[in-house]
Amino acid sequence: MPENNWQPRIVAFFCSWCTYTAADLAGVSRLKYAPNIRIIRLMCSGRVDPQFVLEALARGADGVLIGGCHPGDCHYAEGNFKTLRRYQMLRRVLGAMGISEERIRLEWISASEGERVRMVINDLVERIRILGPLDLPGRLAACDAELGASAQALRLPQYRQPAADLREVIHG
Amino acid sequence: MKVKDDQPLRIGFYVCHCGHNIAGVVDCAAVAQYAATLEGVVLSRDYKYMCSSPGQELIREDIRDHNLNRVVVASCSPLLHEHTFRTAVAAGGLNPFLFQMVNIREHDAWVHTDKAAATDKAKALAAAAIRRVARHRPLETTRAPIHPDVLVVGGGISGIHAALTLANAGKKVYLVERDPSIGGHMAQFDKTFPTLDCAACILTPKMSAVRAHKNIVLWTYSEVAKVEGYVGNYTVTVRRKARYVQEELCVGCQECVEACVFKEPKFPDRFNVGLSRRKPIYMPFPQAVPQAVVIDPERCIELKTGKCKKTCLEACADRHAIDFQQKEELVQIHVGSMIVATGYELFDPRRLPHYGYGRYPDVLTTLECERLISSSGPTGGELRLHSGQAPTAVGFVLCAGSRDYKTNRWCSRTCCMHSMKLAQIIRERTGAEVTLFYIDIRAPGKGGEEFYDRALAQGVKFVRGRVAEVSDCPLSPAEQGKLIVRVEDTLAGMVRRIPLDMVVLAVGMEPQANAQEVRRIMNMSCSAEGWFLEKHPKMAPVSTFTDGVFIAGCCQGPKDIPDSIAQAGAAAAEALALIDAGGIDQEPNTAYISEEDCSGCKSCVDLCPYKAIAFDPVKEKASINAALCKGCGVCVAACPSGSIGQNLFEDQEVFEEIEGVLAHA
Amino acid sequence: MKYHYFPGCSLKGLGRAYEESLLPVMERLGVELHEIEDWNCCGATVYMATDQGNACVLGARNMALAEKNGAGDIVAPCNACYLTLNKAKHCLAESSAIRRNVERAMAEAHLTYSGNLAVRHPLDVLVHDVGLEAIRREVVRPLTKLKVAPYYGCQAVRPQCTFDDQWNPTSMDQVLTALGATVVDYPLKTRCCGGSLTGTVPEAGLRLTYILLQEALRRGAEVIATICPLCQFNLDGYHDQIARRWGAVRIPVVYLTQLMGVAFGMAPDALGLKRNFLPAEPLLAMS
Amino acid sequence: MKLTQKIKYDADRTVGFGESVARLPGCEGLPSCIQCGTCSGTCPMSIYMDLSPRQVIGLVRADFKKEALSCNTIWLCSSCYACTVQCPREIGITEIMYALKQRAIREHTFPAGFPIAILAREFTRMVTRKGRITETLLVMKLFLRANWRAALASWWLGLGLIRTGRFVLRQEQIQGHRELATMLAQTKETGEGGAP
Amino acid sequence: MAKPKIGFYWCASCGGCEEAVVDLAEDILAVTAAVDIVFWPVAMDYKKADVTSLPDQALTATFINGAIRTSEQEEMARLLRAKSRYLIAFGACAQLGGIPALANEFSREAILSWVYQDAPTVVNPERVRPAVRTDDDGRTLTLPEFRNVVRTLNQVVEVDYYLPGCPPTPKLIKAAVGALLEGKLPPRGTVLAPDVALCEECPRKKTKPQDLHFTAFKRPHLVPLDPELCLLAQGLVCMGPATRGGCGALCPGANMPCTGCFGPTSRVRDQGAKMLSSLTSAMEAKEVPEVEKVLAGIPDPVGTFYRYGLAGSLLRVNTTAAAAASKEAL
Repeated sequence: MPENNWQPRIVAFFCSWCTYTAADLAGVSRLKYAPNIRIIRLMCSGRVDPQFVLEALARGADGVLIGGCHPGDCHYAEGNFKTLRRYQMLRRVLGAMGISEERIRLEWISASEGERVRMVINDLVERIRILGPLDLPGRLAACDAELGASAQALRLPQYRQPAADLREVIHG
Repeated sequence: MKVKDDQPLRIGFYVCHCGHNIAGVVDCAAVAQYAATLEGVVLSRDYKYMCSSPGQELIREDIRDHNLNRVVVASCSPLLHEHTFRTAVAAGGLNPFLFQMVNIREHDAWVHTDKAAATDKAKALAAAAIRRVARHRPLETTRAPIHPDVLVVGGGISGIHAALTLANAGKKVYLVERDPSIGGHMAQFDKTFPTLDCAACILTPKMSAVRAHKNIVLWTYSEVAKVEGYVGNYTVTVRRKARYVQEELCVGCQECVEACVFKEPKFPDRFNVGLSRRKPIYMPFPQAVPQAVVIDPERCIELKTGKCKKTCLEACADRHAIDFQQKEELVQIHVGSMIVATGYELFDPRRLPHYGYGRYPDVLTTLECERLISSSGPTGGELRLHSGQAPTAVGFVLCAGSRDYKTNRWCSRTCCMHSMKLAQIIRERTGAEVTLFYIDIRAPGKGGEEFYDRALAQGVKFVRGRVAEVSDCPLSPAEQGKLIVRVEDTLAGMVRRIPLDMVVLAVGMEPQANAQEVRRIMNMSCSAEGWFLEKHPKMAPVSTFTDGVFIAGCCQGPKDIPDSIAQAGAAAAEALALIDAGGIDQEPNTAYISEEDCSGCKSCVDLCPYKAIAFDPVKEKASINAALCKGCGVCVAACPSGSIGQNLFEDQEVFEEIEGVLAHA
Repeated sequence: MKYHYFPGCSLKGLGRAYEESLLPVMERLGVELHEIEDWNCCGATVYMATDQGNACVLGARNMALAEKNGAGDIVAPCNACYLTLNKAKHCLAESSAIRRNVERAMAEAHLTYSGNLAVRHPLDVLVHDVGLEAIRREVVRPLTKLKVAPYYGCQAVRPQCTFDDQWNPTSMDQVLTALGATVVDYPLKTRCCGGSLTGTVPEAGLRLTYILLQEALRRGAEVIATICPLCQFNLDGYHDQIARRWGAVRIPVVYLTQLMGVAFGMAPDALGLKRNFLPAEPLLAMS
Repeated sequence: MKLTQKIKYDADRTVGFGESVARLPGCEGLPSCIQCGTCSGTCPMSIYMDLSPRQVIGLVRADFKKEALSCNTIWLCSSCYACTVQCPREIGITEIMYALKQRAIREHTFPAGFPIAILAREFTRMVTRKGRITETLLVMKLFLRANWRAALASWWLGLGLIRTGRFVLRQEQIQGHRELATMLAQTKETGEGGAP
Repeated sequence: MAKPKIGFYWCASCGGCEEAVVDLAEDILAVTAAVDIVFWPVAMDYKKADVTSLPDQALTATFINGAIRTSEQEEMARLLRAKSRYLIAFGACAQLGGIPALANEFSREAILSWVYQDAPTVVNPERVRPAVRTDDDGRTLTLPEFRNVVRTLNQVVEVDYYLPGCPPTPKLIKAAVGALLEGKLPPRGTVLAPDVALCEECPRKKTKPQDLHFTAFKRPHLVPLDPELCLLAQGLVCMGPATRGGCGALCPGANMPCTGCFGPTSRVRDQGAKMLSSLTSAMEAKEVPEVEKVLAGIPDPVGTFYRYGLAGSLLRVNTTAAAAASKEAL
């Protein structure tokens, strides 16, 4: 990975009601922020499956940002509290896996806080710039370089269509 | 839910220039070229305005001519135009949900300046949407019925007008007001600009109409405590505070007030902004609706100690309207939509110590001045100083607390006109010299400029300059005993000291102190300043982000009476449109459980805030009631065996998006 | 409570009565003030206004010298020193150009500036660290009935003051009340005394001083309390000149710390009270 | 009656001047001025100023450098920060005045013999050489350089200071005065004094 | 008709999978009657040459258990892949990485220095370490290379079917072999176990409340366990809801929580993430300090949620270990 022209890549999961709307407001207000973020819209931060975060990191994201409504403001009552708890646990898992906890971030941003969107994104991009590239695909590929030349290293598990129901075969 | 989709993908991709809005920063042609190389894309175009009729027509024609089975549009925020394009896709004969939108305006062109980086970002977002849309399946929208009753929160002029409009259209309206009477701020005004007609003359008939209307249930001295449900089907809990007077039995004769053991009115009267006094039992103001007295539990001896002679009870005699046993009540109602018109609060000028409010008794607010010149006010309409004398020189300090980064940044829009109104009335009634200190006179709107002309013609003096200080420190004999305003007369280019008898601070409007609480209860958003946020500042000015909740009047931002009424009418019309449509299409983003996959672990059941997940004890499986599901996806993310799917937000769809945004380096 | 003490030039010159009263009063309250060794002039607003870069060097040197002696806040009793040191700190934190520049200068003297020390006014320390209760406890001669106009001057509470309200400060009012004095409502409490203009452009500067004195008298004050050596000098030093121009407005002007000393039962001599042009001792002796 | 043209031509502007001031630390608020005049109304010295602070802000913003640098306003500023505290746009007006002072000194446009400028010069000189100010000596120098008559008129002040034991004739000097001078010279050489 | 040829092989594993085959008990006779076992080094004396000499795809099926850690294991996996029509990952280690893959939390160097130097029971003053090649007195000794990370079988070669479990249960093995012999195999890539989570077949299922809220997490050796009540309801981390069924809930039946050896269902990419999500969603705490306090009840989240699945998980390996590995590789 040529470090000199490396640009952080950050995947963001924003809830449709607050943070996504705030990002729209940042746009309408023509606030300027770093272009390293890719926002994915979900209805609620509570929809953020920890798998999404891991998947993003595994596919090459250097950081992940989750944005939801402020505590008490969730449009679905308490979705954001569920997110908070998952996030706290996920941070511990990432830490144990040698990934700086700073690479993932949870922020409460209400629909009116366009300025906060700008501030948070710029700040996160800066922090990740300091941390440097995570480049999980690259690291794993380098790791797999030890495999035999003909090896077709399958870096991620293959995802298969659901199998035919074997219960009969097995229990029957 | 297993999907069979044998057809090969035929994706049409469109990137919108939005005039210069997008094309000025993003190289749209390059994005279109890039998209054309992606799997499944058979057609890729860039176009000036995708949301225009020709733009939508283009999609329709391409679906037919090129046999497209998926459409992606990269343009503005889906919150703005997703519906537009889905409709266009449907008009082309395709299921509207075989569509995905890419936000390259609000999230890209408008927030970045580096063209190469912005174009790269647009490509990545486009790739994500193209991969995602490949997974989309046809979906059907469902229609939820709309309960025809409406709740209006706030009984100021906006709430009154909205309630009457709806009631006149035959809808049942609950009007809930926090104070013991409806009327709001307008009831406190003497005259209204720019026509100078008497506020009471135009407001009182409307207040009476509310009282008399058979379709309006009026609950004063009440607050909304809780809102549950969703558009078309809200359950609202209203807290009806104890008035200690049975409204329906009280005839408003006020004999009890006469008879109260307090011989003299002793407590500050809110209606007169503390300029006059009232008793513990009182009528809020003469024209109050309902015409029923109220007892202040903080002041009433009986309610505080239980040891009063209760002369009021005797006075009420066999009408038995007074009820010391009355308790606060919680009432539940069902409505389909709500109009929030909770109004504003005035800026407290104590926050500007250099203006001397609270230190010098003859420094007043505009509302205090209003009450002093009102014929129903504490002085019967005579403008008097603290000393009892009539002022000979009065000054108005405009923008008191407004347009100031330290207090309120915004312009309250009405203070210029309000001050000019008071200035004219004072000129007319007292002949006093009136000086208006202003930064900019804002008299827009119909009749505004003419009103300014009239003030000038009446000899009101205008000094352009923001007052730096109001003090009582004299530097010359002429200043002895006066309030001295220090200001730069910016047009004359000199600093002046001007001695006055009375200084009126034109305080602006602020969001209500409990606006955040109301916002939470009603599930709305607030702007950074604390005003309730409209769905779109131009296109949806009375809608909120919560379907079925509308806003009117000053709770949305400062405005004058005509604008408040216009907005109240608009909000009522929106509610009517909703009711008369009979139902509302719901976004098909509900979650579902595949019965054969579910292990019955029950992890999801209690996570649902809407109790949409039920557990069947016989089958030992969970299932989701689509009618109750609001589509948050919390259960989907939490299902440990991945057995819950969510329409429009399937795991696979999100995974594709993640891979897509990262596929383009 | 230990602090680095930055007296500033005035407390060694015209304003020595301030130091003479500050040190024993603070000692009585258990506040240790350690004078920064070989401190230099803060540059005052004069230097800051004409050469910001070097003004920051002046400030940084003092703060670096304090840092050498370990942790603790810096106490700067002169309003101008307080403002200037804080401003230098602020500039160093905000501007990388100034920081680079100062670092180069610091390297010349083998000093390091980390910016960790806070610069505080004694008034702040009195109200927030010592506390009114502790002050009240030391009072043996309450200043009962003495009507005092609290005069903060401008630079103690501006422009980025965090210890009190910029428009309407009240901390000195609180200390005076704790001493038993009657505090006069004095709207000019933060109005400029004229600063160095009293010396350079007397017709302009003296007018400001006159207004301050006159208004204090009009409001029934018997004495004005100050917390800045320049304010004290301007308000006390020109009574004759003012009398010649606008008529006599004679009212003694003392340091807050002098009033505290009197209330704590200290001898007027030990508090530098003899250094006033317009004597305040008789008044204080009466109270 | 002598007529003079008051019109300003665009050629009289120093294009970019306003922006260069607005770039300085503390002066960023300059463009947001709404010309309300609060600064002038608040300023205790504005009654003596040939241009009000508001007018100076307006001139700077409109790039009228000569006019802005030659007014007495910037020299009469007593650094009391009242304008800054009161400004509804939170503009660092005092900082802008400083910036203009520094610029005027650099471009030698300040009024000759003006006591404020002389005090500034003597003050900085004394600090640079000795590390501390001896107020009585400074004032004497000022009076000698600016207006010796004023010095004579102030004899009573000197007497008073002697009486109250505050008249100091011995110049204060810090031990590290040479070191300090080198430190201050350092910035002179690099020309990075932070001045506009 | 010639009987189908079958092979068994083990890689990085404990040997339990081999035991599982033996555990077929008398049924093993039926198996051996139906097939020719041509390669099973654990049971009988087979040499590598016995395989290399076979033509490609000569074996109908080979069952490999164990993860891939050494060069030899990789080589054998490739060899057997080439010789077999069906390659079946047998057991959790081959399918998911298994217990050996927990080593992916540490770098190769960290493991070697612990095992050969730092562990308190080691006496190795000369700091001798196994080397791939050792020359001694003209003789050369070679050892397999110890690789940087532990891999699942399908990270090295293509795998046709997976028999999950630590180890796979006799029932599952029988069913798989039966399906193989009858030619009733499901699509390639299938995990030969039900695609429904374990709770479905758990005897404690009925005792789980619908409104379970976690206020603390407990560890099985620290609390007395109720033999009937759902283990999650007792505050234990039971991986059952996130784990494929098919074992008949052996562990919950033996009063121990499920540790997840059957791996996730086909709908899940990362078993640990899913379990984590489910557990934390149902916690009661709403403030960070409180949340942290409850989460502290799971002191080793990787070992808990990825006990068998680390090598096959989305993160696969500790990134610092991966970085160390990539440096070694370069």
